[in-house]
Amino acid sequence: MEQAIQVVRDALRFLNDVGAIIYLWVQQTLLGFVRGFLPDYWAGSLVWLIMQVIGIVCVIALLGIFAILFIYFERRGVARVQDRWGPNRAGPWGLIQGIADTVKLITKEDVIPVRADQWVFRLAPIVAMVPAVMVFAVIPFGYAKIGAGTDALNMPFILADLNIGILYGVAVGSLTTVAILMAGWGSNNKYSLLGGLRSGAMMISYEIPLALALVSVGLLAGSLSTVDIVKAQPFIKPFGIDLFGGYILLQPLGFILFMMAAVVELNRSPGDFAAAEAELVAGYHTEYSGMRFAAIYVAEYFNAFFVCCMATTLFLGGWRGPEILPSYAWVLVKAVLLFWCLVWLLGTLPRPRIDQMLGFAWKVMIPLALLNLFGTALGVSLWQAWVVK
Amino acid sequence: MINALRTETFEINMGPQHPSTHGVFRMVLTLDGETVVDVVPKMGYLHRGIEKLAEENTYVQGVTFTDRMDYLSPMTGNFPFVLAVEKLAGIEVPLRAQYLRIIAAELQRIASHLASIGFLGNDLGTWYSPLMYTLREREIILDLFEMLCGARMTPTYMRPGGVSQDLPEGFKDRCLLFFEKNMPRIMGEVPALLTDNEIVQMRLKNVGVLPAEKAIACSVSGPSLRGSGVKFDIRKAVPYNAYDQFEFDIPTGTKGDNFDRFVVRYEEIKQSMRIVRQALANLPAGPIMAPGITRNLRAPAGSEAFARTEASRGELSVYMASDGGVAPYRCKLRSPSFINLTALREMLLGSRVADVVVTLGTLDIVLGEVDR
Amino acid sequence: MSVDSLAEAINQAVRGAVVAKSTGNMPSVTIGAGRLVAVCNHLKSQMGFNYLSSITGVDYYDRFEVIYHLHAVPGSEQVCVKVVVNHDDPVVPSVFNVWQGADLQEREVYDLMGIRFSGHPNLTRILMWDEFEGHPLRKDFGMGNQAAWEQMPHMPQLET
Amino acid sequence: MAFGTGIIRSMLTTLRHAFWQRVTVQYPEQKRDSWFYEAGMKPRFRGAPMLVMNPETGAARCVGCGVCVRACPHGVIRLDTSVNQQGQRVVNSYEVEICRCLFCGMCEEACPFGAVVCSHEFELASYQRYSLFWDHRFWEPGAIKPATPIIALPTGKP
Repeated sequence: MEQAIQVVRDALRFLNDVGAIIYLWVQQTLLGFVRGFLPDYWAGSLVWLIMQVIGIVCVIALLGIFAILFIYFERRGVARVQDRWGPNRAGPWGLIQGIADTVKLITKEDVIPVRADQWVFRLAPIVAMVPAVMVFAVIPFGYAKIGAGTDALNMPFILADLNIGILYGVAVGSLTTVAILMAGWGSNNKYSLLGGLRSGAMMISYEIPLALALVSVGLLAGSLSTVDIVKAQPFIKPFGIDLFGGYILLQPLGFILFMMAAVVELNRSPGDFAAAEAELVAGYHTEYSGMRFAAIYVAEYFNAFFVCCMATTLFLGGWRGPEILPSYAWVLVKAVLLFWCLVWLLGTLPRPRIDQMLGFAWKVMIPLALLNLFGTALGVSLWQAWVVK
Repeated sequence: MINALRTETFEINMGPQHPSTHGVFRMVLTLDGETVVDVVPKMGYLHRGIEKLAEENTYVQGVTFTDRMDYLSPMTGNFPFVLAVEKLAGIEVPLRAQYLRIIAAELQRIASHLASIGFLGNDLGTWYSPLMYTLREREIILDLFEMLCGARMTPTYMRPGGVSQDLPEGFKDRCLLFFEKNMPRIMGEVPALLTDNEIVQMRLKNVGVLPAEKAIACSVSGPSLRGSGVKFDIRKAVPYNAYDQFEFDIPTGTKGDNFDRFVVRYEEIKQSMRIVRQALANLPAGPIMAPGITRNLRAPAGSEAFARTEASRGELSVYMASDGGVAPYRCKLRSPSFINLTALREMLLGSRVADVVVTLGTLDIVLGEVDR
Repeated sequence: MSVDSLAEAINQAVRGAVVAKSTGNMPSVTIGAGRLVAVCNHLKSQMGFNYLSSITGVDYYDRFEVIYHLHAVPGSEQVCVKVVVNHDDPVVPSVFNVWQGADLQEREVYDLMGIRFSGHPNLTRILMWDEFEGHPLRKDFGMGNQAAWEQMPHMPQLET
Repeated sequence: MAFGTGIIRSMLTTLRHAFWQRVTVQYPEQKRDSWFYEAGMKPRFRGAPMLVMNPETGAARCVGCGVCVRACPHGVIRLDTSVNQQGQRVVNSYEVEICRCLFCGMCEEACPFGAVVCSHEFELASYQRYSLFWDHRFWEPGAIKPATPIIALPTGKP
């Protein structure tokens, strides 16, 4: 019995570490190869560069798959809420639907309106796509500890463990609005223009509570690095297992504010003012078709995935969890659960009017976020003054 | 410096191809930012000349066209046409047929209001959830119609002199089962999803206000008029067929805003259920067709008739004049959706773009009826 | 309300307005076209017919009849007012200033029947498109042979 | 009631639906398998009008009186008859332009011999327009043009 548990534990451990082991193996092999003709310092830099490129390619490839799966998941989820089936024809349970849609969109004619602002119109999908991918640099997808004792190697699965990770995420993430404004303006369509301007107005309002909610988290952790924040989060640990925890215990209001602001920032119903279907036809992407539409559409799901991952990292304890699943699986499970909540919201709530929603941001959410920040600051300083000394 | 900031209004075409104009309806909106400055409704994209077609076809054949007018409530579309023919030709309709007509019309009213509530949810931006729930129950009413007369959307059930077919076996039980099993569920879900939801109240209350005097002056009818607080229902004011034998209330609103109109529709579903229950309980025996009705029905020359009914969307009336032939000499269809649009401009001025679609949704027009 | 008392009341207010009267489904009076607005004002303000149910135009080859169905909301009184105009140049004064509900209805009658309503603020076509010629609900408007079957261009090759 | 309770109630409503039975019918596999009633068409369903077979001769029961042609509101039916040497009226062609049919059932009601009924056939979509012009004359194997089908009486039709 003991032995069996040990075997399972080892297997899980291997499953968790396999990525890191491969990574180290490739790194060492490359290093050995490159050292043959380059001085040590240059060889290290070159290998680091190569490894980063490999990592970026892997993340982007996985993101593509996850975006398609998220689209499928959302359509099935909304259908479930509405007593429908959703896509169930392409492949088993309709799993291939996303790929079929992608192929369709890629092969469709790319229509560009004659009177459109050509450059802005063509650039907008790219501008939407780039920050949507860039933000994933600071998401820790997992964690592995290779070796034991003092020379154990801590390896978070993260592309760039920036010490300003949160700031980077918020700053780059809000660039998406530029793309929406570009798409809205470039389409030379009044519905698109309204959608783009709405998006700008919402960004100005909702970026503030979003950022304020994150500042509280940074304050608690004493760091803006996402890896440090995950490590700093409190967990309830019966039997020495990280069972449940995260900053959601200390920052429930911050979490709710973050998610509410994120729904609006993401342009997802009930906050989809920029693309309000009932009012503005399709808002800023009315005129887009084919590949360009696909880029804008997929970028939205990248952003949704990013926000779910960010909330997981900052509030739900990131990769940490009982070791029945590998660390990256915990990140995914939590992110998908959060995404299900977004889908649930989408299937339920009507869209408030934009002026009501702007008023809500300024009159309710920002004061609440400030209050939350103030309370957190007070708590932290008291804690440090009396408990930590 | 402030003066240098010049702003301009701009025009935007809402429709004819737009997800929330409920068909091929076009509004030329003049917007100042998001505020509506002017509205010019344009219709006619679905004009099929049903009045002219009715003049070309016999009295019996004309019923088929009234199905296609208000395609969300064809049974109530049939009603005034056959009433006008009966008035014109002086036909006495058997009581059983009158009851069957009322059962069909009231079931249709339930179906139509359910669809209206669901589509309003869609206009508000709920991703089809209320629509799916209400259409689920509406499907069953359409199934009942299929049992009754063989068609779901275009029943042609009422005929001059009566109805085409008697109640099929098991209809009554299924209808009552539907009322007991399904209707309470949806009647509980609509308040939970929409009426009590604060976002919906924020969106609907004090928007698209239509005061009572304005509503009467603009000839607005149906739930839109009652939402403004006018207790006027043709079923009570000028009872037709056996409607004076039924007990039901007229729900009214107070302010005439979108919320009132929405709630009036919801309450009318309950009243329609009351009527159908009474009709099914007291259904008299007898023939379903007046004797001596042939396909070449003729009315005395020079006679004229004006039949007024309360359809799902308001007063649907038919003016019919005869020249003694087999077809009406003139058949005018007074459609509620069309005339309710008279008040649209005043209701929309000063509201936002998002309110335009919602106000249009609570006004509940059907373009097949607007353009005829 | 009986048709006689209605006619009497109208005649008292607007002298000699009622040209003819009849009882069909509802009391109905025929009014000279020139006095229509005065009669309608009286009906609305003094007799409480505040609701214009419908406006109908009928083409009788030699003349047009314009029929106004009125209702006293929220009661159950209803009356019918008719105006007869000649066929060559049908002009009826608009009742838009009495009941605003006449707006779209008069436009519809103008569009389909070709009766002009003098004094209407925006008398343009409403159901037919602006370039359309003729008025489809007139009896002399040609229907063509629309009931005949369409000939399909590819049928002859198939049949051989 | 505090602000937000209504929103939470609606959230719970949709959450409850997430665990309910789905109601949509998977059309080509499942036909009108309504979850409320038993499966299948209602007996009175009005589909495409079709001629009824005379069980003795196997030919159409139609005698070519033309009542249905006059009863039809849209002029969908076209009938061509002639008189044969015995002095009997013979139906040369009975054509139904199914794309304009209203499915109102007037022809079925008008027919004094029960020779034309609204069948339960409703899947009438087609890639070729000519296949929507049903013609009795072409009712033979391998005909290019589809015929106005001659059917045995559908079950349940009164």
